[in-house]
Formats: sequence, structure tokens, C-alpha cells
Amino acid sequence: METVEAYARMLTIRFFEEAIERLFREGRIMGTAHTCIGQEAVAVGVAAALEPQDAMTTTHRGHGHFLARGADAGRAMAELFGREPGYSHGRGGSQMMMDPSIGFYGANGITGGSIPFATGLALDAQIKRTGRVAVCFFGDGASNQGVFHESLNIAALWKLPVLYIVENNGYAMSTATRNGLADPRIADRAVAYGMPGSTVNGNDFFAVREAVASFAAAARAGRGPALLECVTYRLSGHSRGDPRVYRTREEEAAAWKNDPILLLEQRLKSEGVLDDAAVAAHRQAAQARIDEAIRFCETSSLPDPASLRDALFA
Amino acid sequence: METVEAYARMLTIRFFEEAIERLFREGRIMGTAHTCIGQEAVAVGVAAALEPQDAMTTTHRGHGHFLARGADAGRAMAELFGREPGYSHGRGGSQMMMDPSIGFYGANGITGGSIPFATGLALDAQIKRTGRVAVCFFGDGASNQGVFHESLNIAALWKLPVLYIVENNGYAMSTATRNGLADPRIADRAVAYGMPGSTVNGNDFFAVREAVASFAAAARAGRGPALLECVTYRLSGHSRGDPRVYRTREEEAAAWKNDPILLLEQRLKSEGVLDDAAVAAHRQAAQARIDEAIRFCETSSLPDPASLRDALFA
Amino acid sequence: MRTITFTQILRETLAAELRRDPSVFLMGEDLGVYGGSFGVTRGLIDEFGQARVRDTPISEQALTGIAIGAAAAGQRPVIEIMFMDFITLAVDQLVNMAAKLYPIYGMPCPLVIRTPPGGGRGYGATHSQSLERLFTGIPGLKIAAPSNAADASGLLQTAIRDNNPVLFLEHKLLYPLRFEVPDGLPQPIPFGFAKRVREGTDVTIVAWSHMAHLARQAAARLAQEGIEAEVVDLLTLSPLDMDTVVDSAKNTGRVMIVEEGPKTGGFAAEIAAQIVEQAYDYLEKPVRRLASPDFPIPSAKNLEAACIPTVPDIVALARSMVDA
Amino acid sequence: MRTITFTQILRETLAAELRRDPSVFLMGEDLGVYGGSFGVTRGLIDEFGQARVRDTPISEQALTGIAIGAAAAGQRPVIEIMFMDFITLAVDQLVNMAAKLYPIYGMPCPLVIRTPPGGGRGYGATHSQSLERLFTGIPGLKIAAPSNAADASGLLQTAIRDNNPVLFLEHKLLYPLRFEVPDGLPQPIPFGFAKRVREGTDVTIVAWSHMAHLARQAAARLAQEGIEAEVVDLLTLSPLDMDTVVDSAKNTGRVMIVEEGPKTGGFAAEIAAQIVEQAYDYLEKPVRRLASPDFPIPSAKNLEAACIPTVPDIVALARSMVDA
Ligand SMILES: Cc1ncc(C[n+]2csc(CCOP(=O)(O)OP(=O)(O)O)c2C)c(N)n1
Ligand SMILES: Cc1ncc(C[n+]2csc(CCOP(=O)(O)OP(=O)(O)O)c2C)c(N)n1
Ligand SMILES: [Mg+2]
Ligand SMILES: [Mg+2]
Repeated sequence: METVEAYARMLTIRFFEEAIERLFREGRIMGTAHTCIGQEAVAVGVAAALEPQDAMTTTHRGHGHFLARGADAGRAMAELFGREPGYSHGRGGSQMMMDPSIGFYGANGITGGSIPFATGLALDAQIKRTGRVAVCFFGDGASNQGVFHESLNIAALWKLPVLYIVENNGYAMSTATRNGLADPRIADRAVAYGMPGSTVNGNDFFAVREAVASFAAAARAGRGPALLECVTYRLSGHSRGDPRVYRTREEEAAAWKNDPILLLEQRLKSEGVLDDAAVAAHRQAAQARIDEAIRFCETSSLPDPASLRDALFA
Repeated sequence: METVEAYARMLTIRFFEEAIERLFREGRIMGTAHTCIGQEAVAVGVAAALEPQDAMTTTHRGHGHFLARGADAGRAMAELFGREPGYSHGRGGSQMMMDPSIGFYGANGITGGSIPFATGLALDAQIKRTGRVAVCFFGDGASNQGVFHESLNIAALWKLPVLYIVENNGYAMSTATRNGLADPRIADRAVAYGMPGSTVNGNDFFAVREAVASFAAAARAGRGPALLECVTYRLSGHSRGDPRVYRTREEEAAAWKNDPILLLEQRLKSEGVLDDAAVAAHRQAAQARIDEAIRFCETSSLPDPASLRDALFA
Repeated sequence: MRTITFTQILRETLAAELRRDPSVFLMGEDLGVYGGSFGVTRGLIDEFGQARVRDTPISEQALTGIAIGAAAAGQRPVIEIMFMDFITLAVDQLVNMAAKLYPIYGMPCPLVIRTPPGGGRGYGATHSQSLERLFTGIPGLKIAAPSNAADASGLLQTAIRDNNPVLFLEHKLLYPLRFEVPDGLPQPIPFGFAKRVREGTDVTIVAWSHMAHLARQAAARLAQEGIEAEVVDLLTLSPLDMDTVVDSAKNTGRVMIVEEGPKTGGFAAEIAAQIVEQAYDYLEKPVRRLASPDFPIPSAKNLEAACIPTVPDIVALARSMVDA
Repeated sequence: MRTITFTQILRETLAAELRRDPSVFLMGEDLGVYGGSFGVTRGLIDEFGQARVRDTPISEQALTGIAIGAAAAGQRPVIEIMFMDFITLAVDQLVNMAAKLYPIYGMPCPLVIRTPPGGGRGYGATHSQSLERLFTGIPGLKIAAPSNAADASGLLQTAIRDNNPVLFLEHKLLYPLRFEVPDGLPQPIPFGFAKRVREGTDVTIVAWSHMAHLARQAAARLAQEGIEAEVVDLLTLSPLDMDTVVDSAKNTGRVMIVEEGPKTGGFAAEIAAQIVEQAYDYLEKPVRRLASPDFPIPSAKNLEAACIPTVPDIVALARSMVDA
């Protein structure tokens, strides 16, 4: 993925998430959602390093990953609106969408639930020798689930082409990483499986893309899995209505200075790739895509409850 | 525990387990059991380092640990005979016995199932400041269960007084350790939790006792948990009727040369603690204890099915 | 009397039990400063501190197992599983350990597992399930499922003082609702006694948790139509008080059971089967069950609403049983 | 015709499916050289190699989840959970992932989970449970529970070719038993069709898995007493063929259901409830359930035998229903 395209996707994600938060506040969408404001460079950095045939899984906080992978913003948002054109026809909501046609194997509402699933996608890739790499996003909190351990051990044992991308965004809900992990350097956990592990600045699009590209190449070459810790910060609350009592506004203000979008913007400007006018145009275009997505949702039809009737089994 | 007493307990365990295997072959006991022949030095080495108030949990392969901790061989065996005086009144069988009065908190038929349980005993000890240490036995195979990871992380995070004793006996059923663990050096797994981990020769009673004593002292002093890998060999089959197709008779013959009982006997003889007559006397006494246990079982009554009636809730 | 939310009375009850017995402590994900996903434990950490209002990593299996171990050693842990859907991760510990400790090993296990089942908030298929069915068939576990604040408090006190593992269901739609309760805390309510919360002669409606709340409303509407429904709120599913249900069945001759989860394989079936076993000759109609269709709870508002039984659904089925 | 053990026909069936479809593979603990705890897969590794008869570490949750992922990508994994008791560790993956993939995400999940339930071998409370009740209430899972070799083969073929997750129960007491089967492998048996394995007019006995095997024996004994029992073997619990059960209920007017697990909260309750819903007017007697008491299965031979329903227990209950 070209850098400017990556920048544009990060903007799309940001504005998508801001729109979701606004729509909840306004009572125009219901249910729940977890936005990824501040983590856009991880999503897009990873997506930028992948091949079309690669597979991606994500978590409850997955809009960004899905959009980075090429999801249609309108259909993704329609899922939150509970409308028929939503990726799950309104059955799934924010945490349960999938589109294998773009190599996106789903968000997942169970913390850690997709870790073995992605590992299974990698097993399939190994069996079929497709050259596919499976990329599995999860959080610092999810790395405390037992299935993390079980899956990483098996992946390493069988040298499966899977990359475990842990977004260490500082918190699992209200639990700071250091209060959830005995050793908060998550990449260290790779040691237990003799697996390569490393840590990058998750707010640096280039650093993420580079690390993923190199691990993905190794996985494709049959050298097995890796654990990549992307250190970032969840600028959003955990989910809607989070009063964020577990951290200070000062801490947040400091984190905003590392807003990955600003960082990329500054860099692209300093390299002369973009000027102020181009930045404004990109921002406007991204906002327009989101506004259009909202219009699409509001004019699209509700799912028909009768459609559930014979939909239980394939 | 005095060394000669330890030696005597190892003999009791050995003859107990040999009797169990014989009784199964003869059809005199039913159900299932997993014997620990070859692993006696771990059981007794650990037990020898503990204080009376300490707590111990074990696995499906737990007769040795229970006897090392001071179980009555007759009542333990009665449980396998399905008799009323059995530790669980015949309800539990080989894998489900407990006697908190000697600090033994149970065998467990679920591989890995007792890891969080022991961790919870340690939490209780920490809350009550009893100075108790909880000791948790499990196997190389069990260390692949997710709950291992979850429990060790929490124990390290909260600095709980628990020692995780992994008996790396070469196999989980038919699965060689290197085929079950991506990194077969199990003690390495402690790194992920910033927890001390080390490996000892599990066939060396003294090495085990010393390692446990030092970790237990640290835990008692509030310095938290540790992972101790005891490398040993399961000379028995996995359970009764195991044809052991997954390993060669040569490998077994070599392992018999490291029989921990022989090793201890040689050492005690070379140090002049025991002579041939004393060895023979100890062996005879141990065998007599087991023969007496069998007689006890055969003359004791069956449990009354009516006793289950109001026994579901405490 | 005073009015109080379900959430607030649970918080007061937990606080009272924490004060009463030093062996009681709370443990779960984000219970402390955050106060739990639904705010039940909000503020408790200020009075009782981190050691007794204990945040854990996201490790449902171990946190449950650790609580079981602590309970066996004499503590009285009250754990929270943030959504009942996540209790799927702790099934081994509950089924193979907690439920076996006393009957097999003779070891009491005074443990409470608080967890919110239920849909109605658009949270989707993995945050909306009513999974009591995973445990109703497991001997050795008790299950309480209150439908209002007073019962919740009384049952929670009993649960905490019980020497056995108790699954305590707090339906998420109940949390914000306000109920009348006596001043102070209600007395503990013994397990195994269903409540005839409304007397009636035409039809018996058996329910628990949020569906019992709806059943009361339905009965009020039915009364306006001249149908007198008797409502039996089970309070606990294990132990199950069939005597009260059977009495009522004999009284009305018509019984319907309302359950939020999917119809097939639910606990309503057990109640129906027992009614037939015990009151067959008194039945004027086949026992009927009202439940969700056999489909995961969808998130879209209109789909979700189409699945979960509503007051009008209860009214309609009751009416049809009386009419026909 | 030939006689063959349950174990052997499962092995032949797995081999045939492995040969037929390269996307089928087996995965589980100690399946390969060891051949599985009950020997079902013995020798298969020699023909199909380690990649298709795949030993895993002891990690039930991940091995199930990995299989789900592989299935979503187009493989047809057949996993083995060594004892059904251990499936408690995989409940999250089965309930929240496998069962949701198609109905919510629209993603087929062609996965088979083979596992042995049941007691009778003195293995104790965590190696003897009949835990189909954990899954009968979960929409999105299919469940097959054969009682003999021919059905086992036919159902297993169907399970492997189905595009949905199928729990396949192999009762451990059936493994060594010999059954008559046609030469070659039986045809696949479509799911959702119960079998009236014996016709009769006096009483219907509904059962599945090993209890259906016992029910046939009980019916033979009853015949000697002049009681003609009709035996309905369900074959699959999900989908559930109530039509055949209801037909039989209408035919005999007396129905008993035999289940190995504890009585309360078992699947027999569901069948009882549906019979009442669908055949109430035809019943001459209340539907009865025969099951284990609400207690974990004990290991001592005499205790275990006192818990699990036996042929004489079935005979006695059937007789009492006809006599009275
Ligand atoms: C099994 C399970 N446990 C708990 C939750 C509730 N929950 C949802 S997100 C979350 C925090 C996850 O933290 P992390 O993995 O760091 O991801 P982040 O939210 O930071 O992106 C929790 C506890 C859940 N959805 N599933
Ligand atoms: C959850 C669970 N999975 C599988 C088993 C079956 N099983 C019993 S013992 C065993 C091997 C355990 O290996 P290890 O932990 O190394 O202990 P060892 O037998 O070597 O003492 C297995 C697979 C079980 N009892 N529980
Ligand atoms: Mg996080
Ligand atoms: Mg081992």
C-alpha cells in the first residue's frame, strides 16, 4: 500500500470511529462498539504489509482493521445501524462482521477468541501451501487468556504461517497493562515458545509495516509464526459511555501528542509529499466518505426477521 | 524429612504402584490408574522440603505425591478398590482423593485442572498470612493447557506463595515432550511471567529437596511463585494396558539405570548410612506395608449406594 | 419502604456481606476502579480496598479456578463473570471441579459466581445469551435467578453464606430498574422456595429472572381482560421448588413456562417434564413453553426484539391457553 | 453381512473419508502412534501420515479453535476430545464461535468433534459424564449419538460431509461391542431421522447412544413377559426428529425416555416436553424419564452401577407403565 493511500485509510478509520461515537451519543445507533482512535497506524501498517491472499482476524475493537483491509465503510457502518446491507445483515453488530472475499475473517466479541481461529486459518494455508499468512490482532488484555498460550505453542511447534499482532494500547478496559501482565513486555512471551517476538512503536506506520513485512516474509518462507507487540494508546474510551476514571486527562493529553495521524501528516509534509492543501483535501474526502456511509445506512432497509428462519445451518 | 525416612517413602510408593499394576492385571481392581514408577524422588523430594501447614495438589498421577505427603497406604488403596474406607469412600477412585488434614488438596483427573486450584490455595494463604506455601504438581503435557498460562501470570502478578512443580517425565501419554512443547525447556516458560524458573534432575532426591526448599523459603518470605522443572522419566506405562509403542524398550532400559530408588540406595550405601541388610530390611518393611494395605482393602466394606442420597451439597 | 435499582441493592448487599464476614471478597475483571461493566461494584474498592475488591487479568478460567481453590481453603469468594457468555470459558472449572468437590472429595466450596445473562440491549450473539442451561444439568451447582431487587438481595446473602458453589444470575435488563424494597436490607431468602407472586385461577405462568418480571406485567394485562394468571417466580433453579409449581398447576390446570433462551434444550423443558410427571391428572391443557427461537440472539434492534419473548407474547399465549 | 466392533467400523469409516476427500484430516491428543485413548484411530497414521492424523499438545481449547479456523478456510477437520468430560474446556469455542459462524457471519464450519461420553468403566466423575446437555440447548450445533456400528458409520459419514459443526458421540461402552453390518461400509444416514428399531404397541421407549442399545435389550425381555415395547433410537439429537417420536407416542399412548446423564436438566426433558406439546391427547400415561440420579458418577463399581440406568431398570419402568 502506498503511503498516501495509507494516510487516507487512517483518516477514514478515524472519521468512521468519530462518527460512531457521535451516533451513539445521539442515540442513532444502539448496542455497543469499541472504537480504535489512536491505533490507526497499527491497523493500516499491518494491512499495508499484506498480500491480497492473506487472512486477517480481529477483536471487539475491529473497525479499523476491517477498514484498513478494504471493507466498505457503508456496509460496515450499516452493521452497526442494524441494517440489511450490513456485513452480517444486522445479525452481528460491531463485534461480529466478516468478509473473506477481502481476506477478513472476522471480528470477535470474545476476548482472545480469534487467536486459535487465526491459527487454524494458518494451518489451512500450510496444508494447502497457498503462501497465505494469517494475521491475528488482539490486545494486551487478550494475551492473558489461556488460549493465547495454547495457540502460540501449537503454531510454533508446527511452524504455522501466522503473525500474532498484539496491540498494547495501555489498557484492557480499565486495567493498565502492568496490572494485567506480570511482565508487561508482551513480546517476551514469545520466548516460551521459541518464537521470534519484537516490539515496535505502534503509532509509527512505517515501523509497523516494516516489522510485519519481514515477519510475513519469514512465515511465507516456512519459518513459522512470530509475535509482534505494537505499543500504542487507546485515545478512545473502552466503549461508549466510558468515564475513563482509571486514567487522568493529563495522561490522555500527552498521548494525543503522539496521535499517529498527526505524526504521519507531519512526516509526509516534512518530506514534501503533502502540503496543507492536500492534507485538507484528504481530510475532506475522508469525511465525505463517512458522511456518505451514514446516508447509506439511514436509507437502507431493516433486516427481515423472517430471514432468520432457515438461516441456522449451512 | 530425614533421608532414610525419604528412602522408605520412596520404597512405599514404588511397591504401592507395583501392587496397583499387579492388581489391575489380576482383575482385582477396576477403573483406571496412572502409576509413577521412576518419579518417586520428585514426590518425596518435594514433600521433604515442606512444612506441615503447606498445601499440595496433584494430578491423575498422584499416588506418589499423596503417599509422600503422608497418606495412609491402606486408605489410598481402598479408594482404588472402591471400598468405604477409601479417602473418597469409593466415590473418587485413583484420580480423586484429598486429605486436607495432611495438607493434601487433591488429585485431579483433568490435566491442568489443579493449577488454578493450587493458586487459589496460595491466595488464601496470602490473605490469611499463614506462611503456607501451596505446591502444585503437574506434567509436561499439562503445561500446554491455557490455564497454566493464566494461573502463572496471576500468581506472579500477585506474588502468591505457590510453587509450580512440573514433572517433565518425557511424555504426555504418547507425546514426547519435544512433540508437545515448541520449546521443551519448560522452565523457560517462567520468563513470560518474570518468575524464577529452574530445572533440576528429578531423579535426585537431594536436588529436588534443595530446590524446593529454597523456592519455598522465597515464597514464604513474600517473594512470590516459582516454576521448578524436575526432569525425570515415567518408567511405568501411561496407564494400565499401555503397550508403549511410542518408545523403545532400549530407551526404557537406559532409563531404568537412573531409577531414583537405586540412585538413592547407592548413595546411602556409599555414605555408609545403609548397608545391604538395612536395605533389605527397608524393602521388606515397605512391602509388608503394602501387603497389609491390600489385606485391609479386601476385608473392608463396600460403600453403600444409599450414602449418595444426601451427599450432593455441603 | 424505599425504591432502589437492582444494581444499587446488589452493591449494598455485597458491601454488607463484605463488612459482615472477612472471608468474603470480590474478584473479577474491572471490578475495582471501573466498578464492573454494569457498575454493580462501583465504589466498593474505596471502602474495602484492592485486596477485597480484586481486579483480575482477562483469564476467566483461572480466575474461576483460583476462586475455587480459595473457597476450598475457607474463603468465600464472590466472583463476577462480566457477561454470562464468557462463563463458557470456565465450564471445566465449574463442572469438573466446583461441582465435584463436595460430592466426591467431601470438600465444601463456598463460591458465588455473579454474572449477567440476557439480551435486549443489542449487544449481539456473544453478549446476550441466557446460558443457565449449561449448568442446570450439572449436579452440585446451585443457581439463583432473581427478578427484582428484594429477591436479589435476599438470595445473594444466602448465596454468599452457602457452603456450595452458587451461580447467581443478574439479568442485564434488570440492573437499571427501580423496585420497592423494605428499608434496610431484606432478610436472606432460603434457596429452593419459589414464590407465587400473583394468585390466579385461570393459568399458571412459571418464569425466572427477567422473564418473571415480564410475566408479572403480562398477568396485570391479562387481568384487565378478565384472565386471572397465577405467576410463579422460581427464584432458584437449583434447588428447584417443584412443589409450588405443581400446586399451582393443580390449581389452574394450565401451565406455561417462559424462558428467555432458545426453546430447544432449555430449562423450561425440565419444568414441563416434571409437571407432567407430578400433576398429569390435573392438567386441562398440555404444558406450553414460550422461549426464543433456536437462533443466536442477533444484534439489530428489530431482529433481537423479534426473538426474545415480550409481554404481548406472554399475554397472547396465556390467552390462547385459556380461550381454547 | 459381517460382524464388527464399533471401534473398528469407526476406524474404517474415518479411513474411507480420509481417502475420499483430501480436505478431511484428524486432529487430537495421542491419535497417531497411540491410536487414541480407545484405539479408534489405531494404524491410521501409517496410511495417512502425521499431517492428516495429527497429534496435538494437551490444549483442548486451542485444538478446537484451530479446527474451527481450518474448517472456515475449507478444511474438514475431524477432531477427537479424548473423553467427553474434557469438552468442558472447549465450550467457549463451540458455543461462541463454531455455533455462531454460519448464523451470524454466514461462514460454514464443516467440523466434526468425536468424543466418548458415558460411565460404566469405573473411571470416576471426570471421565464418565454424558454432557450432551451442554450442547443440546445451543442453536447451531448438530449432535449425533449412534447406538450401534452401522448407524455410527452412516452418521459419521454424514457428519464429515455436513457443512456445520457436528458433535459426534461415541459411548465408551459401545467401542468393544460387536455388531452385524452389511459388507462394505453402510450408506451415509441423513441427520434428523429417528429409527423405530423395534415395533410395539404397549409402550414407547425413546433413547440414544448406549441407552438405546440397552433399550433394545430391555424390549426383548419385555416381549418375553408379553409386553410389546416400541423402541425409538434418536440417532441425532440435533436435528431432532420429533415426528417419529410423536407418531410412536400416538401409537402406544405411553412413552418413557431413557437417558444416561443425571435426570435433572437432561435432554430427556426436552423430548418429554415436546411429546406433551404435540401428542397430549393421545397419552394414556404421563411421559416418564429414566436417568441417573443427580450426583456425579462415582468410581466404585457398586456405586456406579447403582447410578446408571440398567436393562432391569428399563424393564421395570416400562412394566410399571403398562401394568398400572
Ligand atoms: C472472554 C471475554 N472476557 C471479557 C470480555 C469483556 N471485554 C471486552 S474488551 C475487554 C478488554 C480487552 O482488552 P484488550 O485485549 O487489551 O483489548 P483493547 O480493548 O484494549 O483493544 C474486556 C475485558 C470479553 N468480551 N470476552
Ligand atoms: C483435560 C484433559 N485432557 C486430556 C486428558 C487425558 N490425559 C490424561 S493424562 C494425560 C497426559 C498428561 O501428561 P503430563 O501432563 O505430562 O502428565 P504425565 O501423565 O506424564 O504424568 C492425558 C492426555 C485429561 N485427563 N484431561
Ligand atoms: Mg488493550
Ligand atoms: Mg508427562
